[in-house]
Amino acid sequence: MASMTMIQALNSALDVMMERDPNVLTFGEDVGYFGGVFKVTEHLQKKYGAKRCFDAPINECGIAGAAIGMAVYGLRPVIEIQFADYMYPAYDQLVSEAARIRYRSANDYTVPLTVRMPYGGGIYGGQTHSQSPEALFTHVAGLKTVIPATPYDAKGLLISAIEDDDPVVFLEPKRVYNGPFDGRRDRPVIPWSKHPASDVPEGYYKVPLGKANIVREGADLTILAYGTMVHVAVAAVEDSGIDAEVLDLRTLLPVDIDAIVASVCKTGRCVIVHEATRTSGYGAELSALVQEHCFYKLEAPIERVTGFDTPYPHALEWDYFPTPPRIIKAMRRAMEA
Amino acid sequence: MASMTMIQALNSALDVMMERDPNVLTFGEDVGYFGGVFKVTEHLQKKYGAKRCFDAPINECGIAGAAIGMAVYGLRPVIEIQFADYMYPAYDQLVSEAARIRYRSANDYTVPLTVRMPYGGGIYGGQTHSQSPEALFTHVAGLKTVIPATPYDAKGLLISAIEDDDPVVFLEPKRVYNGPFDGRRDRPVIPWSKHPASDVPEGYYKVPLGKANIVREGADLTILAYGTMVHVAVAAVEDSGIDAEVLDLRTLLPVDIDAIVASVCKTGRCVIVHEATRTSGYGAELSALVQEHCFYKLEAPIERVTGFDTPYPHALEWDYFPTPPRIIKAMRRAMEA
Amino acid sequence: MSRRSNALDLHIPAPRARPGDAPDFSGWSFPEPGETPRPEIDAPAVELREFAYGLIRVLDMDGAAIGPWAPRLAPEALRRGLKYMLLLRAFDERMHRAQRQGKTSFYMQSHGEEAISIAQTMALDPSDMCFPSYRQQGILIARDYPLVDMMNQIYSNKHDPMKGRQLPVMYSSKKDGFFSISGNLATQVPQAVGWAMASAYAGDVRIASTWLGEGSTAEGDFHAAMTFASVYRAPVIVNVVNNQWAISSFQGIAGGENTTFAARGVGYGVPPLRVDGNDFLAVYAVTQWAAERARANLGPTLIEHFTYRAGPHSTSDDPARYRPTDEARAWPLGDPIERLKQHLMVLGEWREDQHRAAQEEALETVRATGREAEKVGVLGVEGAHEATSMFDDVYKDVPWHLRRQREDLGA
Amino acid sequence: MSRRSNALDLHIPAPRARPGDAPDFSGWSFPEPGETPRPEIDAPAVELREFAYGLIRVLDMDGAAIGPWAPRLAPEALRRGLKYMLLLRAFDERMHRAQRQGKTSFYMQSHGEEAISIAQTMALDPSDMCFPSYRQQGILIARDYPLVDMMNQIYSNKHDPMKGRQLPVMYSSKKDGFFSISGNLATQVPQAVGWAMASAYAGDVRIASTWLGEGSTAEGDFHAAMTFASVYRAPVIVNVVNNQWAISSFQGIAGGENTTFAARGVGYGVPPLRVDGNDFLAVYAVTQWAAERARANLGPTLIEHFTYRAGPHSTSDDPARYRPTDEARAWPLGDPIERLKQHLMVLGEWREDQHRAAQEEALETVRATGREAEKVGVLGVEGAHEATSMFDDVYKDVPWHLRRQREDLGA
Ligand SMILES: Cc1ncc(C[n+]2csc(CCOP(=O)(O)OP(=O)(O)O)c2C)c(N)n1
Ligand SMILES: Cc1ncc(C[n+]2csc(CCOP(=O)(O)OP(=O)(O)O)c2C)c(N)n1
Ligand SMILES: [Mg+2]
Ligand SMILES: [Mg+2]
Repeated sequence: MASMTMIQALNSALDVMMERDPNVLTFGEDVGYFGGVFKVTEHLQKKYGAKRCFDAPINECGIAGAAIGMAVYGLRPVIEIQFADYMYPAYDQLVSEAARIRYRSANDYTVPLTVRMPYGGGIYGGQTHSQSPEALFTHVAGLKTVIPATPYDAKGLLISAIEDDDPVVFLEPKRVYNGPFDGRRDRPVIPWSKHPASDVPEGYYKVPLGKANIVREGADLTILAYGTMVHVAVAAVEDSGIDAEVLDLRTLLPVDIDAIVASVCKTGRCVIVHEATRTSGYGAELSALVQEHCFYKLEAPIERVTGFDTPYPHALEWDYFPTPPRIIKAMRRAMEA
Repeated sequence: MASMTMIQALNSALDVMMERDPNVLTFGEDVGYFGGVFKVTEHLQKKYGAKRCFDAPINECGIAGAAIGMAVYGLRPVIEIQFADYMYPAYDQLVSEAARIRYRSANDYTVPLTVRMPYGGGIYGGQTHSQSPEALFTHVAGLKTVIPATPYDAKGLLISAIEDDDPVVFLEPKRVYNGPFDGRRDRPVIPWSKHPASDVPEGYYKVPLGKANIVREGADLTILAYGTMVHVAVAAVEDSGIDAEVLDLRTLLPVDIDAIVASVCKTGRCVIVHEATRTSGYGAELSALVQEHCFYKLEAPIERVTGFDTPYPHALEWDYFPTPPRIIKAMRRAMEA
Repeated sequence: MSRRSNALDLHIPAPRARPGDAPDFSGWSFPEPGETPRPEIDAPAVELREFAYGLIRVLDMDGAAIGPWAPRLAPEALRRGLKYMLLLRAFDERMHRAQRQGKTSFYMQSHGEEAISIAQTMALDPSDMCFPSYRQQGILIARDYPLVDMMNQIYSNKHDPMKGRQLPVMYSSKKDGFFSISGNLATQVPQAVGWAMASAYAGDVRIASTWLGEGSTAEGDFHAAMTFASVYRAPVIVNVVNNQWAISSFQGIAGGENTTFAARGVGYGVPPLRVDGNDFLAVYAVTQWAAERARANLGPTLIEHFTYRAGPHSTSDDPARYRPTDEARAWPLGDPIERLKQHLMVLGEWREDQHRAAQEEALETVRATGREAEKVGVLGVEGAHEATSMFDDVYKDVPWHLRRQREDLGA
Repeated sequence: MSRRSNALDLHIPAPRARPGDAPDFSGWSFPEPGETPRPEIDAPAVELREFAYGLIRVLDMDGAAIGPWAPRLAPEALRRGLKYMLLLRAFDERMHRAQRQGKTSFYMQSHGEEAISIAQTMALDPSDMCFPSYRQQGILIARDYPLVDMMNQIYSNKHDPMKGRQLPVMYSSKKDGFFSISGNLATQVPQAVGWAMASAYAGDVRIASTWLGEGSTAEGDFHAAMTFASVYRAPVIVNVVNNQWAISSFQGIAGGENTTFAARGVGYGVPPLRVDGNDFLAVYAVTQWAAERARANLGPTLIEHFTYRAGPHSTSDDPARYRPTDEARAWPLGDPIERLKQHLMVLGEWREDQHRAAQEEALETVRATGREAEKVGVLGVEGAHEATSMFDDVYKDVPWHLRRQREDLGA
C-alpha cells in the first residue's frame, strides 16, 4: 500500500499493466518523453522504451484509428486524448468503428482499446479544457464509459478497462487529479494523502466495471454522482444536515441499475449531479431510469443539478460549476416536495 | 398550393430561399449536377448555376468547416450531409465551432448555417445508413435541432432554419421522404398526395422553430414523437383504441415545453417514441423534463419506446424498428399502471 | 450585381463530359509501357517524387510485357489471375442482377477494376492483412474464400456469416486477413496503419495493405493515416483506386484537377507510385515493390491505381444520369481482363477456346453457387435470424440493459 | 522475445537533442539569401514544387537585403514593422509575467516568431480576413487594435471584450478582420477557406489568410482545408508556422522527419513556399506574392515559415523539461527583431540610440497600458461579470430552458 494521488494511481495502473502484458502500450500527444501534460504517463517511456510509450501527431482521429488497428492486431493499446474537449476529431473512429467492429464482424474482430481522457472544469481552462462529454459516449452502443472518483478506484478501474475485451472510454476527473476537491472554494483543498481512498496497493488489482459504490449511506434521499461531483455531493450532504445516500456510479455504461434502484426505492427521493450541460446529459438517462424503476416509490420529482446549457465560461466558471449550495438547494426541494 | 412529397417540399424550400436571397447557397456530396442522392437539391444547379449549388469533396469536416467560414462571411449556407451516419467527421466543426462562435466571440461573429441530413432506418440501409443521432446534437449548447414529419412542416421549418441566425441541425426522416410510412408493413404505403399535410404552398412561408404540433387530440395518454415516428405513433393510436394525444415535437431544441406539459398534465400518462438507441437518447431528456414538470400529475411511469441499444441490424431492421405493436404495448402498460 | 474588374470568382470543377456529350479523354498523355524505370526498393523517397506524375505500365496495347517493371510471373500464375478476374466479374454480374430481382437490398460491382484486387492479393503474402473498401471483393476471391458465403451474406440468409447485421457487401474474414468493411469511408486507412505499426511493434513479418477510392482520399482519415504511416514508417501499402468517379462526382471534386492522387504521397515524404490499374502485370509489380520495401523496414508506399469504374457506383444509382453512357468503352487504357487475356495469348499460353471455357466455368460456378445460396434463402425471409440475436456481440458479454431489451423484444 | 532476422521494427522519431544535450542544428543547409528565384505570380503550381524544399531568404546575416524577393519597402515601413515587433515582444513578456503573478490564468507568447504576424499583416490589405491560431497576436498589434483591450481580455476583467467567457489569448475582433480564436487546433483552417470561397462567390476583393502550427498540420482539418482550397481555387493563404515544437514534441512527430511542411502543398497541387520566418523582408515578400496570386483568382498558396519557438509553449509548460535550454540561442537563423534592426542600420535608417528609445517606448506603452487594465481588474475579481451574462449569446435570443437556468442561478 502507498498513498497515491489520482495521477500516481493512474500511472501505477499503466505501469503494472505494461509490466504484466507486453501487448499493452500507450501513446498520445506529449505522452512519451514528457510523460503527458498531466504526468499520467511519466517515467513509462524511460522504463519501457519509446516503442511502448510514445508521442503521437496532433491528430486524435489518427490516434484512435491507429489504436483500433493495433487492437485488431491483438495489442491492448491505451491512448490518451489530451483533453476530453479534443476527442471530437476521434469521435467517428470511436463511434463508427471501435464501438461497432465486434458487432458488424459477427465477433470476428474485437477492439480491446482503452481511451483515457481528462475531463471536467474548475481549473480555469475555459471552454475547451473543461468539458464533460460522457453522454456522447453513453449513447453509443458498443462502448463502455467509466469515470473514477478516487485514486483507489482510478487504478482498479483502469486495470479493468485495459483487460476488458471491448473499447472503454475512461474519463478522468482532472479537478481531483491532485486532491479531492469538493467544491468548497473557501476551504483549502486537502491532499489525497488525507483521504482513505488514496491508500492504493502498488501491484495488480481490479475494481470491476459496472459496479457502483455507496460512498455514504443515508435514509432520506439518494444522490447519484460520478467523478469530481462525488466529492462535491458528499460535501453538500455534510453541509445540508440531510441524511442522504451518495452513490458513486463509477461506470456509466453499463450502469449499476441494481444499486441505483435499491437506493432510490429505499429513500424515495433522488438528486442527480453532473458537471456536463444539462439537456441530454447523462443525468437525463439516470432520471429516466429512476422513474422507470422506482416510479411508485418516488415521493418527489427527481432533481438534476448540472452544468448549465452554455459553453464553460472561463471567468465565470465558479458560477457554472455545480457547487454544494446548488446541490443543497435541490436536496431541500426534494425533501420538501 | 400543390401536393408535394417531403422531398419536393424540401426542394421547394431551397428554391424559394435561393430565389429570395442571393446569400443562400447549398453544397454537399453529389448535391450539384446530380441533385443529391435523395434528389432534394434537384434542378437547383441548373437554375442557379454551379456556384450556388455544387458538389463537395467527400470530407464532412471540410463541408461543415467551409460552410462555417461562409456563414461568418455573411452567407447563409445550407449543407447536406449525405446520411446522418456520416456526420461524425463534421461533429467537431459543428460542436466546437458552429455552436460556439457566437458565444466565444461575445456576439462578434455569428453562424447562420443550416445542416441538412437524412436520418433514420427502415430502408434496409444497414448500420451506416439508418442512424438517428439527434441526441448528439440536443446535448450541444448553441445548436438548434429540428425534425419535420410532413411535407408542409418540412418546407416551413427549413425556411425558418435558413433564416435563423444560429446554426440549425435539420434532420430529415428519410423513411417518409416519399410517403407517410406508419410502420404497418402489411399495408401499402399511401402516397403523400393522400395526406393533408402534403398540401404545400409553392411560395414562401414559415413554420416557427420551437413549436410542437398536436397531431391528434386525446384525453387518456400523451405520445411524444418526431419525424417518422409521428406517423407510427398515429397508427398505433388508431390500432390501440386508446384515446391518446400525439404531439409532433418538430423542434427538439429548443423544445416546446409548454405544449408537452399541457398535454401530459392533462392526460397523466406519457409514452415517448424514437428510433434512436435508447440509452441517453433524446427520449431520456423528454422523460426527465416530463417528470420534472408533471410529477404530481403522472399516473403511470413514463414509457420509452425506442430503437434498441445495438447498431441498426440490416436484415433484422423490422425487429429493431419501433412498430405500432411495440408502441401499443407501452401504451397499454401506461394505461394499466 | 455588377462585378468589379478585380472581383474574385469562385471556381467549381466540372468534368469534360456529361450525359449527352461524347466521352472526352483527349489530351491525356501517358508514358509508354516499359518507359518508367524501376528504382531499388531502398531508394530514398525524395528520389521517387516524379513517379507521382507518371504512370507505370508494363503491358502495351498489343499484349506485350515491356520494361523493368515486368514481373517474372509464370504463365500458370497469369492464368490463375485471369480466372480469378473472370470469376469476380461473373460474380459481380450475377449479384447485381440478384439485387434487381429483389433478392438482396444492395450490391456494388468492381467492374473494370478487377486487376487491382486480384493482382495485388497475388503479390501479397497470404498472411498479410488487408483493410479494403467495399470494392475489393476480389481479395476474398483470390484468397479462395467460399463464394457461397459471400452470397449468403449478400442474401442475408441464415448462413450469412455476418448474421444479417451488415450490408450485403461489407464482408469480414479474419482467417483470410480481410478486415471487416466499414460503411464509413476511409476509416480503415488509419486502422491499417495502426495494424502495421502493431506488426512492427511485435517484430512480426506481416505487412498491411489498405484500399480507398480517390473520392475518399478527401476524408481526414486519409490524412491521419498518411501522417502516422510517414512518422512511424509503418509497413503498409496505401492504395488509392482512382476510378475517376465517386458517386456522381468526378475526380476533380476530390482534388484531382491540379495534380494526381499519387502526389498526395509526395506531401508526406511517402514514395508515390502511379500505375495503370488496368494492367495486371504493372499492378502486380508495383505491389511487389511496395511490399518488399515495407518488409525491409523502409516504410509505407502510396500507390495510385489509375482506372475507370465501368459499372454504376452501386445498385442505388444510374450512371447515365451523370456521365456519358459510353465513357467506359472509351477508356484509353482498355479492360483489365481483355488485356491480360491478350498477353497470355501473345505468350502462346492461352487460346480463345480456353478463354471461352474459362468464362463458362466462371459463370457455371457462380450459377451453381447461386442456387446453393438461394436454397438457404434470400433477403426478407422471415426467421432467417433469431430477432434476439441482434443483441449478441454488441459487447463480449450481454449487459443488463441489453438483456432487458432482448426480453422486451421476445415478449 | 527473440526476433526473427526479417522482423519488422517500429520507428519512433526522436529529436537530436534533449535536456542535458547540446543543441544540435548541424547538417542543416539553407540556400543563400537572394539565391532563390522569384516566379511570376501566375506560374503554374507544377513549376513551383521545388520551392517546398528550399528556403526563401532575403536578409543575409549581416543585414543586407539581397535578390529578387527583396520587397520594395520604404524605411518608414520597416521602422514601423520593427516597432510593432518590439511592442509585441514587450507585451508578451509583461503578460507572461502577469500570469506568473496570478493576474491571469494562462498566457502564450510569440517570442521568436514576431516577424511572421507583423510582416504578414503589413503585406496584407487591412480588410483581408485573418483566421489565426493563438500565436498571431501580432496581427492585432499591427492592426492597431487597442492594447488595453487585449489586456482586459487577458485579465478577464469587466472590460474584457469577450465578457469573461474565453481563455485569455483567444481574441476576436470582427472590425479588424481577426477571427475568433478557437481552442481546438486547426479548425480555423477550413473556415478560412470557406470564408475565401464566400468572398469569391460574392465577387468581393478581400482574401483570407490563416495560420496554424506545424504540429497542427497533422489534424484532419488541415487536409480538409487544403483539399477544398485546391478544388475551388480559394483565395486564401495557408501559413504553417514551423517553430520546431508542438508542446513537448518536435516537428518530426508531426511528420517533418521525411519532408518539409511546405511539401504538403505539393500533394494538393497548391504552390508551396518555404521561407525563413525570422527574416522580416522574406516573410513580407512571400506574403505579398501569395496575396497577389490569390487576388488574381489563381488560388491558394501554402507558406511554411521556418522559425523557432523561443519561449515556452504556454505558461503551463517548462521547456527545460523537454529540450536544451539554449536551443533558441543556437537557432541558426537568428532573432527576427535583431535582424530587421541590423538591416535598418545597414541602410543607415536606424541607430542604436533610436533602437533603445523604441524599446523603452514599447516597454512604457505596455507598462502604462498594464496599469490602466489592472485598474479595471484582474482575474478572479468577483462581480467583474454578471453571472447571469453567461446565458447570453449562446443563441441570438435566450430560449426558455436557458431563461429558466438563468433564473435558477439568480435565485
Ligand atoms: C464518411 C462517408 N461519407 C459519405 C459516404 C457516402 N458514399 C459512399 S460511397 C461514396 C463515393 C466514394 O467514392 P470513391 O472513394 O471514389 O470510391 P469508389 O466508389 O469510386 O470506389 C460516398 C460519397 C460514406 N459512405 N461515408
Ligand atoms: C484538437 C486539439 N488537440 C490538442 C490540443 C492541445 N494542444 C494545444 S497547443 C498544442 C500544440 C500545438 O503545436 P503547433 O501546432 O506546432 O503550434 P505552436 O504551439 O508551436 O504554435 C496541443 C497539442 C488542442 N488544443 N486541440
Ligand atoms: Mg472513385
Ligand atoms: Mg509548433
